[in-house]
Amino acid sequence: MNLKYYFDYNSTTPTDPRVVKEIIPYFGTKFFNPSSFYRKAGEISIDIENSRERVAKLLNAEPNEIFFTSGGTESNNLAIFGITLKLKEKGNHIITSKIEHSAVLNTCKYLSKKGFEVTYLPVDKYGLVNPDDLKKEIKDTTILVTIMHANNEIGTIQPVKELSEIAHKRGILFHTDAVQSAGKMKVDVKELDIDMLSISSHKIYGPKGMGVLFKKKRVKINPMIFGGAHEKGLRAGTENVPGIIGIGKAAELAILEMDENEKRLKPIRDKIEKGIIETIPDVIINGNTDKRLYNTLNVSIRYIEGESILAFLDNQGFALSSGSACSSKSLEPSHVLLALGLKHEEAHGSLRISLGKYNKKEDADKLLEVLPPIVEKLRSMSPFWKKK
Amino acid sequence: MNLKYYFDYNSTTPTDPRVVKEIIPYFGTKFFNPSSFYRKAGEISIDIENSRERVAKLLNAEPNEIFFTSGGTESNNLAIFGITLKLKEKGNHIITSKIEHSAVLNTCKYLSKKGFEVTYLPVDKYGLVNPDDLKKEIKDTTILVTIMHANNEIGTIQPVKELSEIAHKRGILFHTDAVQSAGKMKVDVKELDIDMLSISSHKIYGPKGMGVLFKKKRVKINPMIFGGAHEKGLRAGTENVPGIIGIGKAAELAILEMDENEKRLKPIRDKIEKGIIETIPDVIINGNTDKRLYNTLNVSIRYIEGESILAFLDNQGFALSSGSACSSKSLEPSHVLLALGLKHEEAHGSLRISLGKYNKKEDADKLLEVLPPIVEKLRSMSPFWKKK
Amino acid sequence: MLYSKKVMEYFQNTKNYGKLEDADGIGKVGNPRCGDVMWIYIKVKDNKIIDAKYETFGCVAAIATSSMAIDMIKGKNIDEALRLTNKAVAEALDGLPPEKLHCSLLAEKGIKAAIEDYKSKK
Amino acid sequence: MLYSKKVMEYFQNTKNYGKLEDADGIGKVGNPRCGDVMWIYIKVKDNKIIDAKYETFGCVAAIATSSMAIDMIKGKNIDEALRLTNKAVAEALDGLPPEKLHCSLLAEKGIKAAIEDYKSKK
Ligand SMILES: Cc1ncc(COP(=O)(O)O)c(C=O)c1O
Ligand SMILES: Cc1ncc(COP(=O)(O)O)c(C=O)c1O
Repeated sequence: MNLKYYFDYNSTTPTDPRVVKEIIPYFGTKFFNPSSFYRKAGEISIDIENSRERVAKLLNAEPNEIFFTSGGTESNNLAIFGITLKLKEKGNHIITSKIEHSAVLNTCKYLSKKGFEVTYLPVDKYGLVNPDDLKKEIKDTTILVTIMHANNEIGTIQPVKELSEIAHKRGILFHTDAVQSAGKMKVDVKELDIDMLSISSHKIYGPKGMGVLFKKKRVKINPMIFGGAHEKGLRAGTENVPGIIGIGKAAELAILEMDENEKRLKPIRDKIEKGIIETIPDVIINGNTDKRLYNTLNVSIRYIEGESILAFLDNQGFALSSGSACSSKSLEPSHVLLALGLKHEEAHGSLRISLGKYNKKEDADKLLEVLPPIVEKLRSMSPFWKKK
Repeated sequence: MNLKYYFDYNSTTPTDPRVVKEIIPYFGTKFFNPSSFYRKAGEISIDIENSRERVAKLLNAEPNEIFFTSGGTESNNLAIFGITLKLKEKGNHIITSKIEHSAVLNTCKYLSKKGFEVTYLPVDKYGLVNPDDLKKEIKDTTILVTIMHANNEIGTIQPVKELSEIAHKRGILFHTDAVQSAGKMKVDVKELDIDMLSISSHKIYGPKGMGVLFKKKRVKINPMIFGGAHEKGLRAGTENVPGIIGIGKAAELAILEMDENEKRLKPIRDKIEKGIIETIPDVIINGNTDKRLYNTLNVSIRYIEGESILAFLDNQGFALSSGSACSSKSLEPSHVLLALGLKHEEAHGSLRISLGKYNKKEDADKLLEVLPPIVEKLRSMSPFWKKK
Repeated sequence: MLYSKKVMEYFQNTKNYGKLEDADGIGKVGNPRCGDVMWIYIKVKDNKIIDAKYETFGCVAAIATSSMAIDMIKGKNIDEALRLTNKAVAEALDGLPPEKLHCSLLAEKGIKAAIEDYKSKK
Repeated sequence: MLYSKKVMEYFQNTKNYGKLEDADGIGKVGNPRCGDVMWIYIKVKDNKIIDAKYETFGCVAAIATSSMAIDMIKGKNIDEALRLTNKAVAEALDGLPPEKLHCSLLAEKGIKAAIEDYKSKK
């Protein structure tokens, strides 16, 4: 798979070969439409239910609370539109945070153009939402609080249990985008007392184009895509059977390997962090180093710009990402880093290193070998570096 | 693949092994997120554009008019919601037909609860929409006409070129659900002068969970799923790369094999039709035998019920479908057959035989051998048969 | 659609069907619009159902429940037969899919109707 | 992001960078907020740019266009250098992705600013 220098697991993961193996038959001998009458089709719907059970286990949910979608983005959209359309007679106020993924932010932005009022909670300089802020912002018209579990860029983990408790005390539903946490760490919807939760297959070594919305049984929401009565009427469309089988297997593997991954990857991440701090002056570690995904490291390398760093790294075979505007297609740097209070130029100079189960200690050593001279070269070109 | 007695290609198709072969690397060595900065990710976006081109070729469209979705259902929803949300200041009237797929019908039904007015055009007893009816129903508030190209149950092919011309003369946009026609017959968006058109991958030997919306460049619609700037901002969500590659390859194969499939399958279908008429008394051929998909045959076998026939057939290894209520999860039989004017009991007794590229003449012969005794047995149980 | 083995067995190997020419009571229930019509024929002697048959237009569940219900009333006396519930029929078939439970109800009704018909003719 | 081979070449093997200690004109353009800052240094003799260098904070395109622009003005006289357009710089790099065209504009502006600075000091 040539993953030696891949450090971008928060962006996407390869599909685990054991998942691929389990998917393949559903293109061929098991290609039937699960809605069809004949027995072979009925067997496919049993396989789907088994997959639902596997995903439910990952979240400590009930199988009938698991709904398959086309990805994390759709799950977030379905949760937010589903509730707001359902409850719009009750109120028009949504609370979220400033550091959500665009799948939540842009959905909220759209709704705010359609007569909804959206409050974007700030975060502290480590990326944490303050529960007191949530308490203050809730009003009688609030119908939904949606705050992500772990942030994709900085890895900061929100106190969702506490946040959802605050929402529930006021009788308000709580959704969390767990696309980055699920599969990496324990996500227990009962313990966290979550009403709705989104996950994405391609972040947990499952196939792309598949996601899940967990929704408590008593929570009623509107569908977003209409047609056949698939997914108990919540999501129409002939089932993406290979995708469903894939996320199920991926969930099963995640349950088995989660602890081991944490045990192995956290020291590697910490080593990279320490190595960067020791060998490169003037860096800022972004995120909350206590409450942080064990695989994620976000660092701003001052006086230089992220895309240039990525390009030099790419030339040596390293795949990473940056919060710089230049590495995306927008003009603004990462809204997450700006929300932490970073200056624009510091956000432009950020690198995200996100590890996954195929990373080895030696690859990290190699990264630490390669990065400092790149930084040095780029700084020697920068008008800011020497001006210090 | 054990497709010997599979006669349900309009429901779903196996993924062509050549498509599967082309997909596999995108789970492994080519798993990268096409939005990422590094070169290997950039290569994936090139592959996506190549796939877009292949699909464009199938429809004689431009690549920048092709948008990837999660399936035919989502494409239909996106077309209809996309236009109605965009143009709702201009008007609130939609025209469709009574025999659309539920992905169109239920979307329209939802809109009619939200203040839109929907006209469902009737069809004649062969399933054809009368263009004059369309002319009559258009009014100043009409913003969209959506009429399917070929019907999934009876195969009847609508005069979409004529229908879209009527709409265009009044300055109204025309969408067609071409999920059943694309890949089977020539679908030329320029010649037919279509503004938007939906297709589905799993109906053309591509993977499930993938669809396409063709949309003319000058036609502006609202997105339905919000998030990242994927698909030029029309459809957010990390791309389902294997799905996209798969539908591209499937489109390429369809272009190559379409004529050959027609040449081979039409005589087989005709033979089955003739055989049934000759060996089973009291049957009704549903649909328009002139303007009909070459792979589709729908027949009502009077005095007995479809699910029972399917069950006996299933025992002998045959996979077909029926318009009976019993074989689906609803209580009503096929709305398509009822729209033709069939009595409920005739609709309950319908069988759909839909052929595909792995069907052989011998399999059809076998079906003709097996079906009459089944019908005889069920009729011998039926209170209606002997009462004639 | 997933039926129990027992349902499929009763559906495939159904024997109790056909017209009972000299029936003492006939129960006609169901509606072709809904896809299920059941005619139950009974022959009664000394208050006992000595023979019974069915004719059914309907799905797998309708046919299987017809056949099972006939099995369950044959040889019973009328009062026993009247106590046959749809639940008992469904259970005897190792259950039915939820959306098919109405078929077993039809069988219960059909038997009741046939007995009523017999009684009314007496 | 897909850059041309030429862009990547100029980016990787960039040579014209660094401070020109005894520069006759310095052009400082761009804004760190936007992720691109370019400082162009020129040394002028007899109306001719005899040496030039850049310091750039920015992306691949910003660095490559800086370097290319320096190549394109070195040895030219001032009037020629003033006529250098962003289009010419982009073309010399075999094109830039559309969202990166502003970088070549920055190079053009930087050179103009440096020449202006030189003129104002004269
Ligand atoms: C936190 C978070 N939410 C949502 C998404 C969107 O999920 P998907 O890529 O499956 O659409 C992502 C990843 O892109 C993410 O990191
Ligand atoms: C005519 C027609 N339209 C739409 C669809 C829905 O497409 P998909 O199954 O990809 O959601 C189907 C098939 O189910 C169809 O036959």
